[in-house]
Amino acid sequence: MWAGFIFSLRQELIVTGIIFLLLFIKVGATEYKTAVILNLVNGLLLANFILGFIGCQDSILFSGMFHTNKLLVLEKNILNLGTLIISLQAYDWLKGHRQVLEFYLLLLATLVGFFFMISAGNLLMFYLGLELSTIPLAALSSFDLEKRQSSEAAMKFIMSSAFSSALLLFGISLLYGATGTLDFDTIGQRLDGSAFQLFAFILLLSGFAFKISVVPFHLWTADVYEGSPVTVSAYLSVISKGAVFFVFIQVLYTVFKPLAANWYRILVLLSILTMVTGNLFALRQDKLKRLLAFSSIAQSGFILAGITGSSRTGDASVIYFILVYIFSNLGAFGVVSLISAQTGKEGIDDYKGLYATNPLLSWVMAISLFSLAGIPPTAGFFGKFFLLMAGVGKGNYVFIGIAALNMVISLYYYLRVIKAIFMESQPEPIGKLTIPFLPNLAFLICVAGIIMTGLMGWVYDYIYSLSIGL
Amino acid sequence: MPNDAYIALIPLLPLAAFVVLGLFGRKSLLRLSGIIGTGAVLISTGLSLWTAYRYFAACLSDGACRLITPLKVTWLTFSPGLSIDLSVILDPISVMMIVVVSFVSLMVHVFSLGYMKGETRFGTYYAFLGLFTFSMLGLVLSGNIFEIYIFWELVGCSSFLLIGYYFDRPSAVAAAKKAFIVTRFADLGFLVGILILSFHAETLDFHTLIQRLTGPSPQLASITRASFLGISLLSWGLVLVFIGGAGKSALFPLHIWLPDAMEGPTPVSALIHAATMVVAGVYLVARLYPVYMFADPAVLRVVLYVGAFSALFAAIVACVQTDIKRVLAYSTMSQIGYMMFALGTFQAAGEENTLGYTASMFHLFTHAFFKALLFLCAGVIIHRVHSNEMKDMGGLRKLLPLTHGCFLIACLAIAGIPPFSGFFSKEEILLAAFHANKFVFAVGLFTSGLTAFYMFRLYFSVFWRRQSQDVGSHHGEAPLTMKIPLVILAAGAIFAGFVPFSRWVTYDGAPGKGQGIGGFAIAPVMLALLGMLLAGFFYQKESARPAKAAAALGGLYKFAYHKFYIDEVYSFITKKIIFNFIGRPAAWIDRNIVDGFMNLLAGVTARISARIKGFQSGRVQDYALYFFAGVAALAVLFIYIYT
Amino acid sequence: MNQVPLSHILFVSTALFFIGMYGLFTRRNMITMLMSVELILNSVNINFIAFNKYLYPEKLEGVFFSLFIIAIAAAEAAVAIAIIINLYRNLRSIDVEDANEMKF
Amino acid sequence: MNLSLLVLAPLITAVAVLFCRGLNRVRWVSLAGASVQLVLSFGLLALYWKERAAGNDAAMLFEYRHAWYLPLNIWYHIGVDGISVAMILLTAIVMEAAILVSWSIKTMSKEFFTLLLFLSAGAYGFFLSLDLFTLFFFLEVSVIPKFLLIGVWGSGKKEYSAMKLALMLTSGSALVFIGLLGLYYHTGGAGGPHTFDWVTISQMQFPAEVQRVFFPFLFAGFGIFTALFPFHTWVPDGHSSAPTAASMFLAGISMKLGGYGCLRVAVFLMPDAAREYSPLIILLATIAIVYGAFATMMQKDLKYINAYSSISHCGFILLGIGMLTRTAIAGAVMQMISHGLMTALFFAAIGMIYDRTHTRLVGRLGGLLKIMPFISTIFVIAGLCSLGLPGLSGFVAEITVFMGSWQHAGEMYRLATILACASIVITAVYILRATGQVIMGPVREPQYNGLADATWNEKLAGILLGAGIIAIGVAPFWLNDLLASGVGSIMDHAEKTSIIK
Repeated sequence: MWAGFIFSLRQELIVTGIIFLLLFIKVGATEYKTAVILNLVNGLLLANFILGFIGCQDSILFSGMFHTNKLLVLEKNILNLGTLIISLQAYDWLKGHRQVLEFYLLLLATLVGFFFMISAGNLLMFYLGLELSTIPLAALSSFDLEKRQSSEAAMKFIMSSAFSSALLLFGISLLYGATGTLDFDTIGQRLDGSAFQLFAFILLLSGFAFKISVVPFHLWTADVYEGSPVTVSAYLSVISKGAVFFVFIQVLYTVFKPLAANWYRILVLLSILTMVTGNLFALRQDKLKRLLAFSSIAQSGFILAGITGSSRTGDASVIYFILVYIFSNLGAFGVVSLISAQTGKEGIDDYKGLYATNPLLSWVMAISLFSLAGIPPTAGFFGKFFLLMAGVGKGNYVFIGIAALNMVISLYYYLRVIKAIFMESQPEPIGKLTIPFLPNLAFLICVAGIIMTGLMGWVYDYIYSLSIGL
Repeated sequence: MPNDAYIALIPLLPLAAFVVLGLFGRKSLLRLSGIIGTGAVLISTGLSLWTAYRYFAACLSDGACRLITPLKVTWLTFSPGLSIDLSVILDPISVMMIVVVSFVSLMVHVFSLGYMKGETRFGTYYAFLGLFTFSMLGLVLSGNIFEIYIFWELVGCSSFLLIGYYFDRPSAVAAAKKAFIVTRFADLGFLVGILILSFHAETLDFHTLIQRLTGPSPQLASITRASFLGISLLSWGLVLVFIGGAGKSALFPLHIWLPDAMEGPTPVSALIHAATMVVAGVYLVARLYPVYMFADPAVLRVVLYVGAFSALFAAIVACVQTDIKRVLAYSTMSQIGYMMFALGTFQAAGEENTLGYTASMFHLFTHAFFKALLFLCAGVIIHRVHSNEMKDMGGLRKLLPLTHGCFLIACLAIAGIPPFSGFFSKEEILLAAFHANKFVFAVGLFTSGLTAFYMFRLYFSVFWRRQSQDVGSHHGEAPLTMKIPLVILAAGAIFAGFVPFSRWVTYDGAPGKGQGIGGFAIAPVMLALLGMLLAGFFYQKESARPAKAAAALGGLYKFAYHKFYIDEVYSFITKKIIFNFIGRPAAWIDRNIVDGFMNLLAGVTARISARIKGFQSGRVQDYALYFFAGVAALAVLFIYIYT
Repeated sequence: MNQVPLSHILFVSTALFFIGMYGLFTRRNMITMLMSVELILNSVNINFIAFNKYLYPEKLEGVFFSLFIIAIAAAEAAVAIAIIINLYRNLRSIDVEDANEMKF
Repeated sequence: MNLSLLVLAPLITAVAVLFCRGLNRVRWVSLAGASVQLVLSFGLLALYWKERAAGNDAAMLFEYRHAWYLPLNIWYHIGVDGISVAMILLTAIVMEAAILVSWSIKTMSKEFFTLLLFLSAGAYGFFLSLDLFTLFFFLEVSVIPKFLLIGVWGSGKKEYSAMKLALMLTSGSALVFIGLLGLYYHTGGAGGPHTFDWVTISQMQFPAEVQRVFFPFLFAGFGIFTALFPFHTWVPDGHSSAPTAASMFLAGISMKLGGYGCLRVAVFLMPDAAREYSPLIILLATIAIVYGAFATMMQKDLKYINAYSSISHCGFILLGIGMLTRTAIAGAVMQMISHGLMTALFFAAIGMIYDRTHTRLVGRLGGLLKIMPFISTIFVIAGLCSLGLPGLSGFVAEITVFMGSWQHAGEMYRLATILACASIVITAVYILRATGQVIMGPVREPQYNGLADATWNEKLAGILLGAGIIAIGVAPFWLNDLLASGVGSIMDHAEKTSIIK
């Protein structure tokens, strides 16, 4: 029994184990070398990622509180991969930082939170996972303690998320009142689409929407991304968002299946709003992080479009896209992170003439941005194509037309960055930067992922074989 | 006649010369290029004469000339039945034409050996001449209406290249462009005409086309049934084809390019713009003559009047020009007008009158000799005087005795003085016109007198007028290569009239009756003599008479001198109207409206983006408020409105 | 003893919810805003307990949920206050209006 | 023959170029790669003929299928018919010439050649694709290289042009995308799997209302690529700002992607809608032809002249397609090939002139024939081809379009044909104006006198393209035969599935 228990919980346990290991080091060792710790942690994360591939059985623990199956394991592994890449990229930044251990403690705590959230079979478990990830994230946002922007970002984040989780909780409480249960399976059976339930659902939805930055619940996003350390922004944009999307689609497709007609309409509206607003704001940003923030909002809109497909294709496409999105967005954030750590420059104008001095970084950036824009042969193209293809499954061509139009708008601001890098020049361009081994490895993973994921169909096939339809 | 495939060599040899000289004529073969080009054309001429001999001998033995298609290669198939075949056909007019074209071309090739000697682009010159000769021979041998169009365009192109031979002279460039564009405009008519005829006849082959459109056939029914603006499509097609011909043959009002085309080297003018290319329009109408005959008579009436007017118009203008080549150019235009209206004289008071066809072809034949001769003489003169202006000449008869003689022969021929060749052909034309339309006959007669006048005006101005001078006799009249063609052509100009033309060249291939001219000739010859005398009166000696006469004519003289301002009208239409009212607005609209709209879309997007930035105010309380507003809005929308 | 009807309790919790919200939107002091959030959370707690007690008394899910909420609210408040203190170090103010450097 | 080689050859070369050191090696490796492409495509032509001669009359030859995204029924499916073979041949020739004229690129040459080769891989893939997803993939692949080539190595307002081109072409792709999805979801009928497979779809028959909705998306989307009025405005800016090789590729190949797509996807798969929209297509095409020609007349920059004339010439492609007669469609395809070669030659000549004189303004050039006879000659050949001189490919293509268009007997169609014919006169006007000013006339500026004529590589490029133009112009029958089966199957299909007549 214990073996099965440990086995089912192994991903959570490994990460928790790493947390405790780091905690012991923190408490036990009076002096340690930052570089050693970084290498150690990255090694552990790599091990964690690899161990995640061990096959598993579907199982349910804690009387329905905790579910696990192949799809969930895969999702967690995707998150593991993302965390690993982020950690590799953070090398340059953390090398000079005094609280490396604390950073990882908080970071991994959020990861565990996401794991539990993904595996949750009960609203209570879900809530606990959510908060376990949110609260440390707020602390992480303010990790550049002496920077005013970082503190401001953290304040905005914690205030907004407290408010959002309060609304979420209010929704949960109403849902509890309406159905008398917190168990996902039972809730599904007791939904009848009454106004009361719908109201509860909308409150619940707003909680999700907040985490995945859906308009009009997105306003914190840009400020927090801008103020937080780049690594944290990257983490927020891919891991946090990805994890919530995993849960969101799971919840919609299983728990709220009876309300499908309702949430379909809501999601279409929100998707359009999100794409349009995200793109329109991104158009005129001058700071790269902020631009990426709005771009990530727009991307959320596209993912929502995929979710509206309400089919197995939709589920598979969303998961696939998030995988691709991790590679692409982390490629871009990685470059920003490296340059920011070494020169402190984060504006688009600062990137002018980057290609002359740092061709490698420029190409990584370019490929990542093209992938974000959805241009082949990058994986982003496949991701977007499948999302919209799933979205059109319901026959709503107008909606997909708007989405396609938004792809064109989004291309503009990605190309603006590329234009600055490749075509423009400035008197004092960013000098030649040295790229340490670990970030280099991260870039390699990202670029390889961007190029290979799309061309190799089996990735999608595998996800599809696990995914669920409505 | 079996084994006729060799006929393909007639056009292909000059083509080979073009290719060889075009590739290597600039450097390695520069010196040899004249020999190569001339040699190729010499063989072609030999083959043409041989072909003509065999063909007409066969005619005599068969009693009638038949149409022979020795060669046919499918070039491009559009749809079943509708294909461009590169074919060679032999019938009286095509055989006659290959002789004329290759012969005149040979003369010009030989003449140019001396005339163009020392040019840096000597090889290129011969290459272009080869290209032209190829195209022109191909044109006359074409058995497919699209094939003729192909060569039609190619002669236009070689004409462009040769007019623009002195490419560093802006005037030559302008003339070349003008020639190409004006004929191109006319070709548009030809092309649409082809489309119409071929669509309904369902063939592009001349022979089949003529058969289908002249006899009872479903194709004929379809083309006469369909009509546009009340005129049958057949008529439209034929008129459009005629427009094509009129452009190439420089008929009014598409003649404006021809005088300017004199910017090219003089031998080129002799070949292209006098003897061969410009008569292609006449040849084209002649080629389709059975269809023209069969169609609405109004079509041939158009041909008749356009031809007659052009003849008269050009003759009047020629009387007052001062540039020797321009006079000749207008005279060419006038003579082509003659040929054309001869073709138009078909309907003669109810009965068929096919005399005009033969006469037209006959005049084409004789004209080639004397007009080429005139131009080559002019070439010698210009070579010597280094000017085109008549005022720089005068009294050259001693200096250029041979040229003088030849020029005189040619002038007599064109004026229609017996027994020179022009006399015979012109009388036939006038005779045909007399039978057909008295008014046109009168015009023709008057023009014939004018012709004599302006030709002798030219003759006297150049060779007499002043004291015979003997300037710079250190070199002779001209090199032998220039003299020989003159003599040969002069012989042609004298004797070509005695060819029993009407026996062979008739529209249906059967030998013609060969009407006697007899007493009918008196009036035209008298008029011609009158014209000559008048010219002698004015120009034989230096005097104030021409100026007085000009003053007496006043406005008319000025009008004619400015070519009736046709050029100005055209330039007004193109520069002022097309450029300013179509081209410029089109370009402007494209940049400002169409593209402006695209930019506007982008601008609007950017504007909206700027407008909504206040949404992201940076105050966390606002964010929470929007958050809540979002929830409320969703709740209202989806709970109370949509359910 | 007459039981208080559920609707009354729900009225109280809803009122609390909106009072909290009002506070969050209008108060400029960050600590006060945090307190307002706590009010909302408390309204949620009341909801849970009331629903549990009145509608589904056979299980204690609602009660337990509210226990977790209280615990997490405490954690959240701790982190939030830490962040606010840090912000105060940088900004010398805990007025929320002063923390709007990043916008548009 | 393994068709994927055509896509792989440029890709491998592109990667190899990245690892080259030194300008010379970069050039030679690129040239070698392009030559391999050329050899491959001629080999393909030979094999194709051999198969056809052997009596293989399948619609598509050398088909290859490989499951790509099985759950979505997306396959990597390639194959060729005569039309694709011709287009591939065109691409190979233009690429070879483009590499040759780029010899003088010195800044970032490695990247330049890599991108150029990458671009060609996309074009090959597009022409080979028999799966609509694959086709769309290759259509979009070219956006990155185009943007970078124009933006980095271009001239003038290059950033603006690059951006405009990228955005407008992507808008086109977006429309195509919607159309493709529409098709996809209407395949499968009764519960069967949806498919992107061109061959399978071509055996289906879409209801008229489906065609009516999705045809415009596909046609306009592809139309943007081929300068459909009024979405042509990227053409002048894009072409004029691009470096020579990119201009050659853009006008020569890229614009043909659109025409090919219109034909292969829009018209072939939705013939009823094509018939229904034919008047509109013809209206737009005629406007493009005439208006493009008039607008060209007023241009002062050589590249703008060629760009606007491309709009006009590509109008013929759309006109031919819109007429929906066998001959007209054959003419449209011929025009694609002819225009591809001709415009590439034109841009090559303009590029060479610009490299030497540093100006492209007609008014500041003159008398080049005396100074650089070779360049002038190819300029003139391209010009004459453009105005439709017989013996050069332009003539063949144009008359085929005219003949085919005339077969459409409606009065308005006739009018459109006549207007299109009339444009050849306008073409003559602007070509001769440019030629007269630039090539002929007195030498304009004294400093031009010492300029050198074409170098060996430029000569080779010119000869290659010129040979193509002449080969088609003198002997069009081989091209006609090559295209006949492809065009035939399109028309058979159009006639067979036609519901609305």
